[in-house]
Amino acid sequence: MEYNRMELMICLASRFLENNSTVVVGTGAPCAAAMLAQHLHAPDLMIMFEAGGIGPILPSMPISVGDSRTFYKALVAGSMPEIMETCQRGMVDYTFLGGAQIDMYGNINSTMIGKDFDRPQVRFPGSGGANDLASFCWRVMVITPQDKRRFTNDIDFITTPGYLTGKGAREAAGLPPGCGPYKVITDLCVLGFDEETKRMQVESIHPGVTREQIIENTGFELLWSPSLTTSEPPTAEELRILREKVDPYRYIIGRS
Amino acid sequence: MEYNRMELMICLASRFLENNSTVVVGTGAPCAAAMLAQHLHAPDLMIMFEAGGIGPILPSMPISVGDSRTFYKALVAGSMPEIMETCQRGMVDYTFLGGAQIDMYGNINSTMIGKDFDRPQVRFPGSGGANDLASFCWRVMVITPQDKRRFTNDIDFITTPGYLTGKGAREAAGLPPGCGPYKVITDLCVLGFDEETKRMQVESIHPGVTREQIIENTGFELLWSPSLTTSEPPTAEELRILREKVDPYRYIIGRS
Amino acid sequence: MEHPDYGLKEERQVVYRPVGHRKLFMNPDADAAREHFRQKSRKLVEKVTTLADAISRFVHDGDYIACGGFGTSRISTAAIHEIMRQRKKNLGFSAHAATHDFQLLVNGGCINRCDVAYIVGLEARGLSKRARQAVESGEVELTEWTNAALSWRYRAAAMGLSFIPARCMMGTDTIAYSAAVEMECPYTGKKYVALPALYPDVGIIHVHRADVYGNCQIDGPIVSDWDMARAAKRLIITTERLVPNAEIRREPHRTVIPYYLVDAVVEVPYGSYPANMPYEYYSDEEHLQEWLRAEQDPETLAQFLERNIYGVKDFWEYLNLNGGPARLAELRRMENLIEK
Amino acid sequence: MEHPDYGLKEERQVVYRPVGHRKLFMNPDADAAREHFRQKSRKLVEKVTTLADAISRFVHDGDYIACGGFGTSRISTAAIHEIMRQRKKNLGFSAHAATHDFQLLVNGGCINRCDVAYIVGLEARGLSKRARQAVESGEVELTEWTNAALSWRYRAAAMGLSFIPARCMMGTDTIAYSAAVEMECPYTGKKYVALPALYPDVGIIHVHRADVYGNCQIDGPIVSDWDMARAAKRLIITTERLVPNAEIRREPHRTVIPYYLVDAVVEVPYGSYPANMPYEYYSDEEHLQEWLRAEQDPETLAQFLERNIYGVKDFWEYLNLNGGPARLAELRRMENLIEK
Repeated sequence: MEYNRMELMICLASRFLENNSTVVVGTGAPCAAAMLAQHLHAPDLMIMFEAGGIGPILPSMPISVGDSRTFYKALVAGSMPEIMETCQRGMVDYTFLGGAQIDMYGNINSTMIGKDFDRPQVRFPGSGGANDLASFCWRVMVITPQDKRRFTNDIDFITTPGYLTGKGAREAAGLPPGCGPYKVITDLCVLGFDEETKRMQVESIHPGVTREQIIENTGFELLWSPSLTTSEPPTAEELRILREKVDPYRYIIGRS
Repeated sequence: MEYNRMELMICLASRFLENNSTVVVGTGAPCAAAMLAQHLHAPDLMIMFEAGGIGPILPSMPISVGDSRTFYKALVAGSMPEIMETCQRGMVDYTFLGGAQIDMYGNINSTMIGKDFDRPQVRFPGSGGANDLASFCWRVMVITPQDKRRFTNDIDFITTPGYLTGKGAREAAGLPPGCGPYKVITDLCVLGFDEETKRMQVESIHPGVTREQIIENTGFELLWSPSLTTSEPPTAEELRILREKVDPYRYIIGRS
Repeated sequence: MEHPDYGLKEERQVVYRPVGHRKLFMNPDADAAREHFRQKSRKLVEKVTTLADAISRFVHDGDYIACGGFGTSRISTAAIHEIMRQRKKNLGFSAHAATHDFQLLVNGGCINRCDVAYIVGLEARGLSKRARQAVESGEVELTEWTNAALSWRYRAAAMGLSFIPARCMMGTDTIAYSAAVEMECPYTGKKYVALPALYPDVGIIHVHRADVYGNCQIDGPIVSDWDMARAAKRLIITTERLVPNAEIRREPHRTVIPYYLVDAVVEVPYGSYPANMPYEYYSDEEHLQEWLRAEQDPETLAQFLERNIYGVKDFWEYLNLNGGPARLAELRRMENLIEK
Repeated sequence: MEHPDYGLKEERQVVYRPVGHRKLFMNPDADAAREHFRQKSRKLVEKVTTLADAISRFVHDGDYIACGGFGTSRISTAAIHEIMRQRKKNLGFSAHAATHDFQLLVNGGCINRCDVAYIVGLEARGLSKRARQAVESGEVELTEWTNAALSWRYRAAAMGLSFIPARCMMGTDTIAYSAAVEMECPYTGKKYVALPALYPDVGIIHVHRADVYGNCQIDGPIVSDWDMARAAKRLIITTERLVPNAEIRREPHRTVIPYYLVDAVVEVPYGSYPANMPYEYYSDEEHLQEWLRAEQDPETLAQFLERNIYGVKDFWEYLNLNGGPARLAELRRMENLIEK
């Protein structure tokens, strides 16, 4: 069955979300992945939005993390501190992040390109809640296209903590132990993090993609999982649900 | 007109409550004083209760600081932290306290009698919110009968801060500046606090009471205001409202 | 145009001073709490059970418990009776504006240590003789705090912290008999009390409405229950009534306690009696006076406890013993200010 | 039975380290705030006025302001337009999940410094070219924070503190470009960020219902407005509708903002347009795209601003220019998921 790279990333991401777990999502691909998971293997995945919505029955894709869709028939329409404190307390399993740059430890830049903070070449929105969520949620996931500019160790600004400088660095910096980047899902492969070095390692390569392509599109040296596999492509069922129920207007999957 | 000492204390206390100010009250005499003030000179006195009630239209005397009367047709039925934080933020003008012992700096004991904390002679309820309210509210008032046992510098336990050891002591201890004990209304006199020493000083003597009686019933040396007066007895109007509207069943004024 | 900068510019050496010398009963460490919360189920599953089951599964001897409500308002009397009936022992207790709940737990011989803001009194009603004895004899070990301090200790835990600053207690014996530390503000240099987070083992809260999963609504003052529900490692809900999940979803901004905080839901109409349940029933002042009177004499008290707590099968029986539906209807009228 | 003691037993020397090197724009001192709040009126008086009057009396050039809601949800667009129309200058701004509000204030040339969590973007809709320019050119001076950090800075102020601990930002450039201090927990010795309290000069919040005194109800997520309303020294309320005081008193547990926090109340139906007002109307995505498009060219932008903001008398005129009642009815249907 045909699928585009956005559809592939969303399907792969959704499979990592366990049933009966909690996830804070934003708009776009992460929300689509969570909704897809709910329709398939994780009907009781509890979706939370930063502005305060918890457990909505999502009637459609929200445009904003605060819009009315995010608490439609929800269990709670709470507050931003409530969500952030639930994360800080250790009650949130997953979150999704994106950014302009990511390094081999999963540190993310969503603040600026350039070396002078007062005169950046390009300014992005900044942390929003990303830094908070990455500091507190147990398993941080990233959905992003992969290229050399984006996957770089020459990161201009660490907005959001990955493993910082490697094993033990989060804890040394004062961040709560035991959490951090979990999976990075790109248009080329799925990456995890090596237990010893906390460096990014390729876990599965998408069908039709070569190792060389991945290396060419990465600005740092990658590790390769000893149990490297080929990514399981989206099933017909996944694609059907994604296209018919999750994103019928192709807001997200049409972007590919 | 005849009146008992409880009626006298309530009427005198109510006169100190300015209109358009905020007051946290408990049950009993303080609540009666606040209600009386509302009926007379301070219709927009904003009454708050520690459990979360703000601005109720009190249908009768509450029995508990948390009972339904405390938020009957109220503006807010909030939370205890909300009230305490409103106080800590400096938005509450008055509060009323009581206790088993009070010293010349207005420090109050409502915890225990005895010298051994683990085996007190008598245990009282403890601070409740008294310590908090006395730490944060701008003007702290006390309504209490006066006797040598109760008005003593040999205080067994400072539950609640008055001026601690004198001028500047609250600030040195870290308490917010500018607040502290304001008036102590007893069955013998009204006491304030000398600006220089922060010691208790008699400001007005109740009709029919002598200086000697006051001295005999006080365990420490009192100061006497240079502008010492006689307390203005309850007016007929005050007594009528107190008896007919505020406490028709004589729950409080019947205790005298 | 230049604007002032209020930031700290240089490193500063400061001292943390333990000014409170009593025992800190509970571990304030946020990471230990995170490990617990990591394991806690987020499963949207029916949690409705009986009080007997809820108390036996979630309250263990030696646990530290916290009760919701305020004094004689919206406390979970039914759950506390069951704790007494199951003869739970060596419990720790957070006595945040405690009155009848503390009185009950002491009468049951259930607690041996207590963080205190308010104990032994029943507000304007008088003092509990038995509760007073227990404290005066050293039967219950105390550490002093204040109502605000205990509220904020819950708040710190609800936020996932190990401490929170406050400005109360300073300069008094209350702080000397607490377990608090004095510190200063990094920005202003002013003195603060650092309050340790309080993560109770078990929280017990009586609510107006809950669904079978544990999503709860409360009417009237929330007191400190928003924070306490989040601070507690396990949470038992008793509710006036179970409602369909759709009722929760109809007004999601009314949800005070989300289901994932909750371990057990028990429907106990009148579960706060003889306390006051806002909008439902007023406190039974006569019965509360009976309690105070019974405590005057040990033998009377033993009989009273046997009759009201130990000798009854469940809370319905207790309600029936004390006037049953007729009395409850009366208390409902009193609550709603309707003359008999 | 002996219980562990988790308290601090000995004095400990620690270091407060200023790890954030940017400017702390606002004074976090709680005593200065208390002095202000001491003076603030508690009078239960009618505060209903016009937007023109509210903004001119309570927002002064150089003030630091905070806006309620989240991104394009429940922001007070009407109040921000009026700030632009009155050509307010040199404002500071707390950009807590800011989107269209930040875009507007930059387009108005109103702000010159900003505490940042989220700026220049309109979430999934794209980026504001003008907002980006303003930041890239240094026109607006920035100090970095996060959404949670700004929420908690309001919380600290709402609690009457000068700081509050948190566990975010650590180890990143976000903290390096903040004005935060690193400290440690007095009980556990673990590292914490001390966040400085944020007491904005002016808060502006759009609500569903308010009475003439300023008692307010909000439906849907409160975002950070509970705390921000309490943190702000002055507070301007715009409301979808004014309701009788009796409606507030009927459900006092619904009051999110009590009157004594409020300085002005302005009834502005659709006051959040083109943002989303929960249960009332959905965001006008087409008009928001118009904004983004207009910013592509300076001349177009000038005309667009003249047409929509500077050239109109009031917010009604703006609404009429952009579809008026028909469009608003459409947005209401969209909000309620009713197909046209």
